[in-house]
Amino acid sequence: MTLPRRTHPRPLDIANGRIDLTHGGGGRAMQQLVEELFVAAFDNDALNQRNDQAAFDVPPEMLRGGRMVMTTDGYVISPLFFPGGDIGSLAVHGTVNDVAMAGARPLSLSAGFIIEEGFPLSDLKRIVDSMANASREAGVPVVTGDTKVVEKGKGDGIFITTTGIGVVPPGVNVSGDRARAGDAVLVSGTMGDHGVAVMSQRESLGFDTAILSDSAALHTLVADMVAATPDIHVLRDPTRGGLASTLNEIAVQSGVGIALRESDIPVRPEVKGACELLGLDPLYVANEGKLICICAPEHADTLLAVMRAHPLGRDAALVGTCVEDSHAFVTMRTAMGGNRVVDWLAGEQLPRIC
Amino acid sequence: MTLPRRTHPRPLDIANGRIDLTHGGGGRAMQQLVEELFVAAFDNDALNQRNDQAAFDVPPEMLRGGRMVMTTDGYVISPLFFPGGDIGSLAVHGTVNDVAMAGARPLSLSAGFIIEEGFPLSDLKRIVDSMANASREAGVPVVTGDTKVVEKGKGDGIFITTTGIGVVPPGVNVSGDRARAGDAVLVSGTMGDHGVAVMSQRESLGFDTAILSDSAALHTLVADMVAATPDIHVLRDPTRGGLASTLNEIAVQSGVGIALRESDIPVRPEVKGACELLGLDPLYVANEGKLICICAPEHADTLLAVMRAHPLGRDAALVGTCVEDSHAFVTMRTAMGGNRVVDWLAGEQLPRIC
Amino acid sequence: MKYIDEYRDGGLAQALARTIAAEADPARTYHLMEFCGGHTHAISRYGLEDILPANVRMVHGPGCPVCVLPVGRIDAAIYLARQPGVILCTYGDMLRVPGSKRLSLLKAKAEGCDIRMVYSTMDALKLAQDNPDRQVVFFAIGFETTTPPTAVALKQAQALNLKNFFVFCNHVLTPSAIAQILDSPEVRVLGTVKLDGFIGPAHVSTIIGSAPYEYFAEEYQRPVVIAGFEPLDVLQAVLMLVRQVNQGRFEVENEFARAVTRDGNSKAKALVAEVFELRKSFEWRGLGRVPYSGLRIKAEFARFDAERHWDVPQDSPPDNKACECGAILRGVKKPTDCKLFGTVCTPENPMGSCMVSAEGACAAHWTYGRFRDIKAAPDSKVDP
Amino acid sequence: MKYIDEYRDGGLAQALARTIAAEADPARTYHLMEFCGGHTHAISRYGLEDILPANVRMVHGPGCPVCVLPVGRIDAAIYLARQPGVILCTYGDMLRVPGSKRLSLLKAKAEGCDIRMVYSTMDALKLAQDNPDRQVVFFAIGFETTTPPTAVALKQAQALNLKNFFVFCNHVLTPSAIAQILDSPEVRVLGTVKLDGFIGPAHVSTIIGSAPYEYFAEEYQRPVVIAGFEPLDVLQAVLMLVRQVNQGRFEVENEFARAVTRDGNSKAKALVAEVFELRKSFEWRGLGRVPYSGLRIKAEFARFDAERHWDVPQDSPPDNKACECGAILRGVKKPTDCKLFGTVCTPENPMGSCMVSAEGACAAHWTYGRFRDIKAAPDSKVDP
Amino acid sequence: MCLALPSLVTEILPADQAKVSLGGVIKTISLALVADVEPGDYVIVHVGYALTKVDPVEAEKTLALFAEMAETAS
Amino acid sequence: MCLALPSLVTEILPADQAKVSLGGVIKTISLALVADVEPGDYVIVHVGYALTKVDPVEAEKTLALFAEMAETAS
Ligand code: SF4
Ligand code: SF4
Ligand SMILES: [Mg+2]
Ligand SMILES: [Mg+2]
Ligand SMILES: [Mg+2]
Ligand SMILES: [Mg+2]
Ligand SMILES: [Mg+2]
Ligand SMILES: [Mg+2]
Ligand SMILES: [Mg+2]
Ligand SMILES: [Mg+2]
Ligand SMILES: [Mg+2]
Ligand SMILES: [Mg+2]
Repeated sequence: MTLPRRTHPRPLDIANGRIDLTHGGGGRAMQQLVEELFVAAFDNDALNQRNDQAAFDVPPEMLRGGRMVMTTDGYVISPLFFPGGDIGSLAVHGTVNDVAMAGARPLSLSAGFIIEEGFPLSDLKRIVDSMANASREAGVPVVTGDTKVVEKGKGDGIFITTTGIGVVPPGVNVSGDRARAGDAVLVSGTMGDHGVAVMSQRESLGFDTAILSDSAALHTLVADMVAATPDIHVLRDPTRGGLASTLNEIAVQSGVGIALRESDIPVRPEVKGACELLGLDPLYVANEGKLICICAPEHADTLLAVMRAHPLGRDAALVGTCVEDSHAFVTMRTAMGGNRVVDWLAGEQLPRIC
Repeated sequence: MTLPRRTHPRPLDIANGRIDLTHGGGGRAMQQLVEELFVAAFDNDALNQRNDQAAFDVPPEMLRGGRMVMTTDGYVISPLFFPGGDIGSLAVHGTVNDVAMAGARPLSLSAGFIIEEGFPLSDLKRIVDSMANASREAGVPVVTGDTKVVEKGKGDGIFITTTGIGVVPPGVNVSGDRARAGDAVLVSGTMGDHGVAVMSQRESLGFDTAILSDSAALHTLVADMVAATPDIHVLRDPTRGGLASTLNEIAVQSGVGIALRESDIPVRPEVKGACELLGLDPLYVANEGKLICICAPEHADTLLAVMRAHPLGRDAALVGTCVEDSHAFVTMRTAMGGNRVVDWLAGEQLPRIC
Repeated sequence: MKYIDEYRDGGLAQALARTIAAEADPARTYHLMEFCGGHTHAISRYGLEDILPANVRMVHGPGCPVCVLPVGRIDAAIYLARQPGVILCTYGDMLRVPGSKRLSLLKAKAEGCDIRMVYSTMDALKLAQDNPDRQVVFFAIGFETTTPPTAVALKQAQALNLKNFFVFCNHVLTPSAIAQILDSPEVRVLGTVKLDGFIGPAHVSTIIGSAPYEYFAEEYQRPVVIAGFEPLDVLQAVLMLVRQVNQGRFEVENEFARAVTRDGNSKAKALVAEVFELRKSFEWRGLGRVPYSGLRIKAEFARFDAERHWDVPQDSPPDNKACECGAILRGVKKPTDCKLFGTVCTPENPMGSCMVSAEGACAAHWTYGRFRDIKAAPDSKVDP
Repeated sequence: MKYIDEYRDGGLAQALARTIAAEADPARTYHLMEFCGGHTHAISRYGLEDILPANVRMVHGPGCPVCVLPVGRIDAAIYLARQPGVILCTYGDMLRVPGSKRLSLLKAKAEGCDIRMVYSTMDALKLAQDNPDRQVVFFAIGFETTTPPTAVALKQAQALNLKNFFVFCNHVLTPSAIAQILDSPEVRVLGTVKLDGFIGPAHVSTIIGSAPYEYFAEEYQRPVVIAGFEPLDVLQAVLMLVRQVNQGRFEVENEFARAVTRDGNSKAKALVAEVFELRKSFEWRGLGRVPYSGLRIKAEFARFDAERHWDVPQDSPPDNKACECGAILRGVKKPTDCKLFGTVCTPENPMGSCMVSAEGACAAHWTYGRFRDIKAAPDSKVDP
Repeated sequence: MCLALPSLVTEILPADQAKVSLGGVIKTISLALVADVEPGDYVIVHVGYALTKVDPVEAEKTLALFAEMAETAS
Repeated sequence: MCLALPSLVTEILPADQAKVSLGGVIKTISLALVADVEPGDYVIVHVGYALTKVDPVEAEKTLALFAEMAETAS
């Protein structure tokens, strides 16, 4: 874990120190930051090799005919700390989830940090520790990383880009273009918790709520689902743009329509309240610990049961059906019994007064 | 390549348009940016699946006992365009090189973009096209990506984080901790070209030079070297912190000293000139298309010959030797016949007047 | 949520719809205009068209203060945002609305203007207090509902003696716009469109009360039902209008009695009267210049008036010539009658007022209702 | 590169070293002080100690204007950088130098101060012209070499009638510091250290000429050889000093005749005299207060003087008590004699002036020479 | 459309402000436009201001009307 | 140490400025502190200012001295 010999006379001053440009300069200060903060937190064999890349063994599934997956996401969230998580745990969960949404087992993560000059070391440590915890809990190690420091005013505290790789078990083929008319559309829980939790921390919006972000790593839930039903057609996590935008993506990719039933879509009352207040629609609000599953109708009950048996899928629900539609509309039967289009998010969601 | 149906009434206005927050919002505007700019440029089977992750087949080396490697780097360079390259090509070369420095064959890249509101679409296209070209030339596809937009004043034009994965052929074991006393230290060419080319574009430094960045993908050079001598001990690209800092890293990792000979280290006269002018030492200036190779002394001649036969290794040179030294000093016999320590970069390199 | 969930009961909605169907005379058509975007939104968002009988046709009115603001006023706001030292702040709704040359506040912000979203006029005041070396301009928009909060802010700015707080006033009056629609030749003279009744504003009426509508009911001989913005409120109002039409009545009825009285909010009305005065006329997007339909800041508060402090451009660039908004607002045409609908004109790039916010007739149809066009004409040009 | 490469010839260096070895009297030790960091740098960077005979000992002098600036002046610069509206600009060298509480300009910048690196005083002037609403303070440091460019900038600021350009003047004079070292009790009275001769400044001398050193040679009876900063220049100067010592001479000789004359640069000297005047005394880090050793801005240019415009703090926090810089500068001790060397005190966290820039005695030894300590005492505390 | 929502007043604050709750979401609003508001009242909130109190008796009546319709219809 | 380097003057510019070259690196400097500089001269450049001209004759002499030493030594 530690270097053969003490390289730095004084340890980092985590309590009072701040990131300066030398921490990204490639010299001894950077080396110290990497050792005392990143390597200390993430501590795993591949990372501890301290090479510019991590080398590790090929997982057994690959040798038995599995496929590889790779995904990346940048995390630029503000505020950095929010009820139920922070940018660090989010950067692990989000990327683990994008790997898992291929039906894959996540193998490892990389983490690229872009830090603004002046960022408090104490916040950095809090974030890195949270990331390390999330990674350990998920059993997906951060095997390699990178740190860049940008001048004050040329960043926003910290940005994290994580990349994940994983292996799809042999025989599993999950993809956004596999939805077919007649397929069932399931969600693993309530919609909009993450987005509302984050918005509640924005001073300018000025509201309080007990809602926590749902940020969570979903790969064990996916593993259970794939074990029960290897032939899942589509999995996707409804993050930015929420359920609505994500379903539109899938509808276009697969060339099907999707018909939702409003009253079946689980939304917490507080999330409804916050959305009313801000003039937003919960279907467009981000989730970070939920998934959409599309499967043949005959598998829906099994998958719902498996999801509900998992702690992260307790509120799972069947929310709609794929239909023939060359226009790939996502529509919804409303609680009033009428119908509406559930369109892509136009632009980004802005709080409204009218 | 194109979606089943036209989703966007009007194409992106590349010539005059600018990135705004909607391009990162997860809705239709983002979808359009991804389709018309990123997918159009990077065009490959894995990316064209349009999933949140790319799935692809396991390469044959892995099935024959190879190992996997993963690496990531953030690119935050200013200026974005410099003689001999730009942030796009650099983001491909740098990460391909970090994969290659394990003796590995790079398989694929991911690309995460963090773009500042107001960034010209024309610059973005230029960068993405350059990245796509670099990726195609290297034969390493960008299989998955992500785009985030940050508010004006919370970024610096564009940051790119690329992650690369690759496969180490069976029997190859290159690592920074494998340098042994007696080993030869080789470099593949002149030192400092990239850093000087970039600095020459900084208005505040106000100098001109014909020097081009050496930015290049070194994996074919590495493949030739590994083919000739599978038992290379260490490979590393001397990027941030230059040759000096990189050798210090290796020395500490391997627990050896390294003794350089100043007169054997290739440095272009213009690089020397610029360094004299700014009070910098070329040994600390970044390279982006050079590698350090440490090998058993009996392999040095073969490897030098292989390097010199490759277009990217023509100026390869034997620059020093690893020595027993429990303090892991990097030292150098100067052109005057004396000796000095070649230390880590202290802080970052700042131009000096005294 | 009390006073919300009860008014969104699906079972009751079905029952109300059945009653409407039962009472609506199959021999005639009912053209009912909802003036407010709030009602348009409820109708579209809940798909109420699907449960109303075919002979009850909802005609979407001018919608919301965002939609009716002419391009020139957006341009003027961008002009203000570009003045050195200015922080322009406004409600989130305004940020995406395009002015001329497809510029919007969001795009001006991307180009470097300091533009902030506020949730309340109190936030705008705080911005001014927190940035004493900057000039904070609040881009004020809104109907009678949104005007009193601006009046409170101006009074407070005066009390605090703020030197760096300004209001760019774009507050407008609904009754004048309703009159403009009813006075149009199509409605009044030619009789090409029958507007058989009106659903009156919900929250506007909490301030102005129901009394102002009495003149319309009388003068134009049309029934008015003031209704809340929940789906059951809308259905109930439709039923009440159908009944008035059937009975030949033209009264002002108040379905939203839980929040609206005959006289409205006198405290708020007094504040508005203290701070604002009528403009001779004001341009409405889609309606043209409407006499006495807008407010400006009174002389007593002149030092907070952005239009007096800066030389705000007064241009009024026209909407796209092919835009049918005027006709749509008067119930003469439907969005799909416009050849720009969904091709050139979409919510991302609106060409006319009806496409600007989700409460406009075109945007509401595009966003929530366009699947119906496909049922009508499969594989038409409409994209997913 | 002409006039550079010729003076870095390894073969000639070896030959010169052999000549020195041949001529140095094995029965005695030669303690030669190079005053300038430029020479210290050449000696360390090229490992010249390794090729000089053991009885020729180089004593590193106060080094460079960065090293000798007292902590209080760094604190004062940070104070200026923190004033509202100020852009503080200075040469890259100054950014990392720690003041008290381990703060540096780089760290103050990280905390939000607007601090810019400039390459030239012309860049500082341009900053002021480009930012008329800000106050641009140039943190001026340097010996006689660097002072004339500051004088040019002040003249130009006057000509341009700039209202927002200020200079925080820290220019110092080398002859006074040399005198201070030679006047120290160890050197002058106690005789614990013999400083047998001096290598005189290279670029300082291009401005002031060789004449000012004639007084020292005479007064202190020590030879002085003015030398260029290239390694062959240094070796040649050593040889010339060895010869003078051997011959009992104490003259001023000029090895750097290609750039230094007896009178120096009269144009530059006149400019400096026009703009600056002597301070009664000025503090040097490691040497304490030295009479008539610093410059300040003349009354005629008072409006550009940051020290007159702001109430710059005059504190002078002491160096760490264990720091041996004073003794090292006088040749009494070596860096490794200091118990803070390499543990508490490193170039990243210097405790005294000798560790501040690579030209200081301690920093040069740490950065370039510390491998020699290990040869002396293997597996000592020194880290890689 | 003048987004405005009936919210429960939970606490009267100094300077003519109040805390309101909407489905568990808490917000501080201004009471500058209304009079005689007490905790337990519902007010209709628009851009951070209470526009008016909700009249519980009238609300009850409207709901009763709906119920009556529903019976008629079924 | 007052970093300063002998650089070749390649072009005299208006406003007392000049272009200099150092090993192919081109920089614009000020001639405010020196007189009578012409293209082809070498000047010693410090913080963007020429401090003095290099005297080619004296430079030659110093080099000759080195060469002489070297001969003595070998
Ligand atoms: S679709 Fe656009 S252009 Fe056509 S009427 Fe509607 S708003 Fe006007
Ligand atoms: S090592 Fe540091 S503390 Fe010791 S003498 Fe040198 S500068 Fe002073
Ligand atoms: Mg992803
Ligand atoms: Mg994701
Ligand atoms: Mg890296
Ligand atoms: Mg910032
Ligand atoms: Mg995803
Ligand atoms: Mg890397
Ligand atoms: Mg790298
Ligand atoms: Mg993504
Ligand atoms: Mg910026
Ligand atoms: Mg590398």
